Amino acid sequence: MNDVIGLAPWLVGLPLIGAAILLLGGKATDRWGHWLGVAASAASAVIGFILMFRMIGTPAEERSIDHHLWTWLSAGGLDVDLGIRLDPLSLTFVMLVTFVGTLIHVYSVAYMDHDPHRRRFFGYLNLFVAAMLTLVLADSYLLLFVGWEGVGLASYLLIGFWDTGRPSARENAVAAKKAFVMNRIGDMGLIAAMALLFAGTGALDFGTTLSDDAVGSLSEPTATAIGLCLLLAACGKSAQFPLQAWLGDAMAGPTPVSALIHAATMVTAGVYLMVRSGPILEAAPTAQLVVVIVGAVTLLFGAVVGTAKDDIKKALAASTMSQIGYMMLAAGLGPAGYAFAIFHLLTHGFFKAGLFLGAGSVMHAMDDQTDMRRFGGLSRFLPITWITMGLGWLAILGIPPFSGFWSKDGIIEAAFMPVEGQPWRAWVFGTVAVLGAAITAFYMTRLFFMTFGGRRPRWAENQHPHESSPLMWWPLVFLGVGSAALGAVLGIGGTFVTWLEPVVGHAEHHEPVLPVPVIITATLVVVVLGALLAFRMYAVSLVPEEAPRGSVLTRAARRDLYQDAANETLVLKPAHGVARLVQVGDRDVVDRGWGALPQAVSWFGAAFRKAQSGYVRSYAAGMAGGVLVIAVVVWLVAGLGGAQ
Amino acid sequence: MDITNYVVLAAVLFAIGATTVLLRRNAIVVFMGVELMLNATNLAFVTFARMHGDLTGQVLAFFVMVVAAAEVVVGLAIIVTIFRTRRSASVDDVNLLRG
Amino acid sequence: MFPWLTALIAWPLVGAALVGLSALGRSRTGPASAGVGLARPLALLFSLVEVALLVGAFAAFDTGAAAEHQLGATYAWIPQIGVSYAVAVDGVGLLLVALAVVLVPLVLLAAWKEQGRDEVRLRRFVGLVLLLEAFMVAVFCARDVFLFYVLFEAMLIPAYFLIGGFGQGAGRRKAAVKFLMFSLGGGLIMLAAVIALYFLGVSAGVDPSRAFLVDELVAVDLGTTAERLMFVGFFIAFAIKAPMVPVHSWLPDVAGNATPGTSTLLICVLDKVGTFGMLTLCLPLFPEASRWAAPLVIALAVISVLYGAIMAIMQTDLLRLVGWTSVSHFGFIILGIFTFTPLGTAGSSFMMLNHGLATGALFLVAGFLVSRHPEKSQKIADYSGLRSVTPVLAGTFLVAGLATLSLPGLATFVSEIMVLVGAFGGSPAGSAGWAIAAVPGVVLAAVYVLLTYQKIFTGAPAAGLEALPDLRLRERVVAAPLVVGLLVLGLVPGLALTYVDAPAEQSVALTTVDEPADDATQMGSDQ
Amino acid sequence: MTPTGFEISGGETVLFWVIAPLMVLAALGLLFVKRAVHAAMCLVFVMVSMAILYIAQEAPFLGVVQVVVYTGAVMMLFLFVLMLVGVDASDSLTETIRGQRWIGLLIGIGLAAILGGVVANAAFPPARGLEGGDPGGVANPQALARVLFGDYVLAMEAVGVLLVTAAVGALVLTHRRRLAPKQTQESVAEARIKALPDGVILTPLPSPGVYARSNAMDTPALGPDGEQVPQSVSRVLRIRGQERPAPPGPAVVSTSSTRGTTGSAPESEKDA
Repeated sequence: MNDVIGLAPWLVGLPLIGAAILLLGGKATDRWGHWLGVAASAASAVIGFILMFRMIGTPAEERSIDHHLWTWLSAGGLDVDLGIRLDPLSLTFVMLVTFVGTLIHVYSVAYMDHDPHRRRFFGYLNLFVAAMLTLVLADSYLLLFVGWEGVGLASYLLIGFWDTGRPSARENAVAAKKAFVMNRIGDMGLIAAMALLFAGTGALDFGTTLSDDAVGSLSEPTATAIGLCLLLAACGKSAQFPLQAWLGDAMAGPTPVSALIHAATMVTAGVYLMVRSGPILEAAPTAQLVVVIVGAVTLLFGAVVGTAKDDIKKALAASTMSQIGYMMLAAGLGPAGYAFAIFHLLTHGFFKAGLFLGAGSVMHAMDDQTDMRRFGGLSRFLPITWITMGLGWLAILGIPPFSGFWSKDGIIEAAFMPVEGQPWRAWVFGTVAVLGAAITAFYMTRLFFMTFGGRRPRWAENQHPHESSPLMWWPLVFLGVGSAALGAVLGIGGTFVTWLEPVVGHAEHHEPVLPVPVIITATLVVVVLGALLAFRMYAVSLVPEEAPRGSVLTRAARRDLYQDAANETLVLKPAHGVARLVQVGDRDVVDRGWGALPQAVSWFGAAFRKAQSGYVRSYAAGMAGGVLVIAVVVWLVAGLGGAQ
Repeated sequence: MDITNYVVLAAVLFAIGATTVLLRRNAIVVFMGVELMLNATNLAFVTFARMHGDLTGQVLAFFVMVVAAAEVVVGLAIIVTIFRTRRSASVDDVNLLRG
Repeated sequence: MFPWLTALIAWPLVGAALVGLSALGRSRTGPASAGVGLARPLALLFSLVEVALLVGAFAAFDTGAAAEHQLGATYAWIPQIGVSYAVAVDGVGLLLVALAVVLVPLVLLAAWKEQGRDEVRLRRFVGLVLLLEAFMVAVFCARDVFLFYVLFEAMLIPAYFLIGGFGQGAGRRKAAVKFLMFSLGGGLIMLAAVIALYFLGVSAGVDPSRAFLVDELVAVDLGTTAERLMFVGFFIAFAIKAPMVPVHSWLPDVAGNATPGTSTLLICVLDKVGTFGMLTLCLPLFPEASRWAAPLVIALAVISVLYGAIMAIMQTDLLRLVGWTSVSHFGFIILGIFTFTPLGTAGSSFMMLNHGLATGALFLVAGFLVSRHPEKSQKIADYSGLRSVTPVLAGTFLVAGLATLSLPGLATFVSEIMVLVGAFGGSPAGSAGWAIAAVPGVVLAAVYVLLTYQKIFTGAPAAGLEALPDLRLRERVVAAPLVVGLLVLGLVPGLALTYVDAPAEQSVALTTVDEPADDATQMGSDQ
Repeated sequence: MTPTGFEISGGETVLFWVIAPLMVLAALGLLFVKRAVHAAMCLVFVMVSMAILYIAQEAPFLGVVQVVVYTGAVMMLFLFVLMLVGVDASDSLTETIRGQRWIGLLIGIGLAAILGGVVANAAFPPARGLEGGDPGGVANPQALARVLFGDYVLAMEAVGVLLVTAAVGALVLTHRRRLAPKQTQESVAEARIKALPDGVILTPLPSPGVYARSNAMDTPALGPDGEQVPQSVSRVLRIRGQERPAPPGPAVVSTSSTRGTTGSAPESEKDA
């Protein structure tokens, strides 16, 4: 293993160099720039494969390697090295990021073919890959934060990629800013967590802070505070309640971006953070409970929103939010859930990326139309897209043997695990997880059949849908295969769980409150029911081209359960009021207060100016009077002095 | 008689001279007030010389006279010059110092 | 040994004199007068040779003993009252000298075309800039309180003329007077403290012929009340310069009215005298009083952080906005200094450098932007959609802006996180709470930077701005060193931290002498 | 006066008490007389009296110098300047600056009081007299000369320089640069003829009283047209308001011709 560890820095380095060349190179790189981007990403993927195969070849207890690069900062008692931590968890992410990332790079070559700024797009994509790999490979919270904000930056740049020269340019820019700022709110949590960690353990690297000694030295309130701060960070990055509002708007970016960043990789970084920080969370049961609650709430929130969205990308975004809710829920369940959280993250990365790219392919075919009410009957025209998206659909529904089944089922089982002293938890969260699966089945089926099903197309005028170029559908095929088979490959026999054990620890086996077969069966039943309901509503009956008014719940879901209105009322308006207050205060109190000083001086000056009559005799009188006063004073003082 | 009477006389004359400076408007009379003050000082010097038996007082008085003479020369020249340009010898007419 | 510091101080003075003298007897008018071509290259040459001198000074500096004041020279100046010409730098001082020396050629280059063909103004401008450089370098080197005070006030002269004489805004004269009044007011209070320091020092047994030397005065026990009073005297002067809420009012006006180059020198370098003074004079001379005042200072610093950021968000004028961001950042610097942790203090020292680079870049790039506008408008609302018109300018602006919001990977992040983490473990009462209260500053920073970027660079290009030229080579040369510096220091902050770490440890050690042991346990680093 | 004991003789006492009140009175005249010339005369009186007091106080040299320098030179200079400047409204005793009179008086009285008080309360050493302090017993002028040209020779020289400088300074100050070409008889005549249309009289102004019936300086001349020519009366008289209108008719002329000057003076003073 040690002979190839030197390659690890190049995982990050190659995409970074690619990004630098593409962004600084200017128009000279326009012609071949996109291929450079693909090559950089692919090279990273190759390195990732090499590392992973070597890792598999090493004994389980040697699978965590910290590779020191250079001392990053060392001052005032804080010593942080710039280093890489290679272990099964980070390598899993490396594989996901580089492999899916490369596929999406390839896809983008065709998807962005007509965009004059394709080179810049690939520069940003490479930047994202580099930042994401920094995030997952970091061996300290501080370096993780670099990647954390780096992906935020890349996300900002890519959401706002079309921020000029289009009618929607300003909205795209606003969406990008919204994403970054909401992420920053989460980042506050990470900064605070680092401050707490440093105060508590005196270090920020994983090796020290996550060791048993360090975690053991933290008091429970401290650990809870750290856990909650980390959760805040994860909420921001992973669009979890209450920081979920940016994800829907983030769909303003090009579709490959949505697939890579806002579905497969970046948004799952929060889950990674939770799993990585497992030891701390385990020391803070309250924080864990909050994590689970946040996951459960978001799970339902996203699912409900997903049922009402007509925009195909926004529906998928809501689905992403909901699926990450599952992962979050699992991450809050302790070692029993970590492996399934990551497993679901992995399979979700494949099938959701496939679904998004499929959506991109559909949009490509339909002149960038995203309204599903204007689709319908596309299966004949886009057969490859139809099949690959169908695989993704089955996977997300959790139909065995597709990959979603293996991971999601694990999470649902884990949710039903009893917790000592809190018997209600297993029932509540287990039920929520099953309910979520049912709603997921409903909205995904709705999405699938509104797009591909139905006999009567509801297209706009002059639409001639056609299958995309091979550059676009080959990635779809790869992802479709992944969606279908990955779960089974890794899930049967617990291969993946064992693989992750060196990192997340071995979970003691408990029995769920219900027998496992019962859970599986119940889940499948509600999923099929949900899917059938959607099939009846959107495939059998006709879909209206204009959205019906719908019930109160539908209208609320369409407006993201009023998340923006809530933010506006609860945060933005008060904040703006405070800002106005500060502004007025600065002008009228502080500035004017200081201004009063010279005003007073000039007022005195004006008063004294009157004495300057210009009449010599007045001045002489002044002098003589002064002499007189001095004489009197001297006399008095001398008299007093004489008296003593 | 006490020799200090001379000093008191000097003080009174000095005060009258000062008052003249303050009250009269004619520059020449103002100047005379200054001269009166100088003379009063001289009287005090001479008296003190006698009182202490030291001639330095008289020497000082002598110097005061000389300086006063020089001052008168220049001062009167200034008055004449001002009169030439402004046709007035009133000190109140020269109020260029007004702030 | 070669007197590096004296050379660094004297060389720009020579340059200023030469440029100033050669201005004599030249005609003001005349088309394409030959003189325009001479003053700028001459000044640039001087500032570049100064950079070379700086390299020499760095080579002569022993980083292993960065806490010591090195490269020193001490000569009696006014022996009757014990005033000396004493110069020496520790690591922090050296970095700030470097900041001043590096920014000057960039500012000269950025202002290359600013004065048009008006030869007299041009000469005056470059002469004043060089003069200011000499004073700035000197003030960071001064090790004599009196000398420090003299330079502290002398800097106002070129600064005043630079603000009042060359700004773009209509209110520049008023801003210059405001700046001068605030600074003089603070200086006056400081003067009283300086004089008191002399008398108390002498009566406490300091050699009267060396009575103003910081090194002599450090050991003096001044008595609690006197120490606190003098601390307040010094601190107010430094807080005005820094600028800290509520004595910040002069800064936005100056930033909005001065030329970007002036603002860069003024806010990015000259104002550092405030925080530098707090670190190298207030803390060592008045350790007990510093501890006494720390809770209030920290509170004000955190208020500055949030206040400056909120005001920045509300601004409509681009350059004023940049000015307000500095209020926010100076709040962080002061916060770090007064938490008395090695980490926070080192972070603050590092941040002084980084803020200079980041805000300097932002000021200069904003200046490039404004200079392109047909009416030289500074109103943010007058711009729109420029990313498609001037992509390189937009990119540079974004990088500078990201540095201002402390994006990880850039140097500003390292220092900000050091300050925050250090402040969290700080020893003054309540500093952990204040540190947490300062954290929302990072969100507000994101809002003001990205909101500005969004308004200026995205959407459809505004009418009349569709054909603006992109960054020229000269402007790229100005921006590149700053951006590269921020990146390199972000990835290898050790380059700078070696200079600030030991002084920070020493400074904290000095302030903890009085009350041993008990606060050490609060510091995370000791566990 | 004996060298050992010092006592003011009775004669000196009498002299002092006669002269001192007169001096104060004369000094007050400086304050209260209207005309500058009168004030100058008052001052001359004060100075001469002071010379007498100097001589009485064993300073014969200074007494002489006082008479020569002050009364002889300085006051003459004052009178010359008064002559040059003439009289104008500044002689008036009405106060133009509000409050100045009371402030001035207050300050004057205050000064007198405080100086007097200081003198009265001061503890002087017993007076010694000059003979007692000069062991050589040299008479005053010689002893003074010895001090002046001995200890104070440098100051003496400096004062000499000062005097010369003052004299030169006065010359420079009063010197007037010629701004226009020098006026000759010819140019004056030409200018007058040129100004004839503006009503300027071609001939030299008539002397006062020339064509008048009463031959007096204060009566304006009558022009050939029988109108009065006010310019013919001296400016000083005009400012003081002492001119007298020419009598209207021939009948009056014969009666007032001889007593004109003496009779008019008190009248005009009443006017002012």
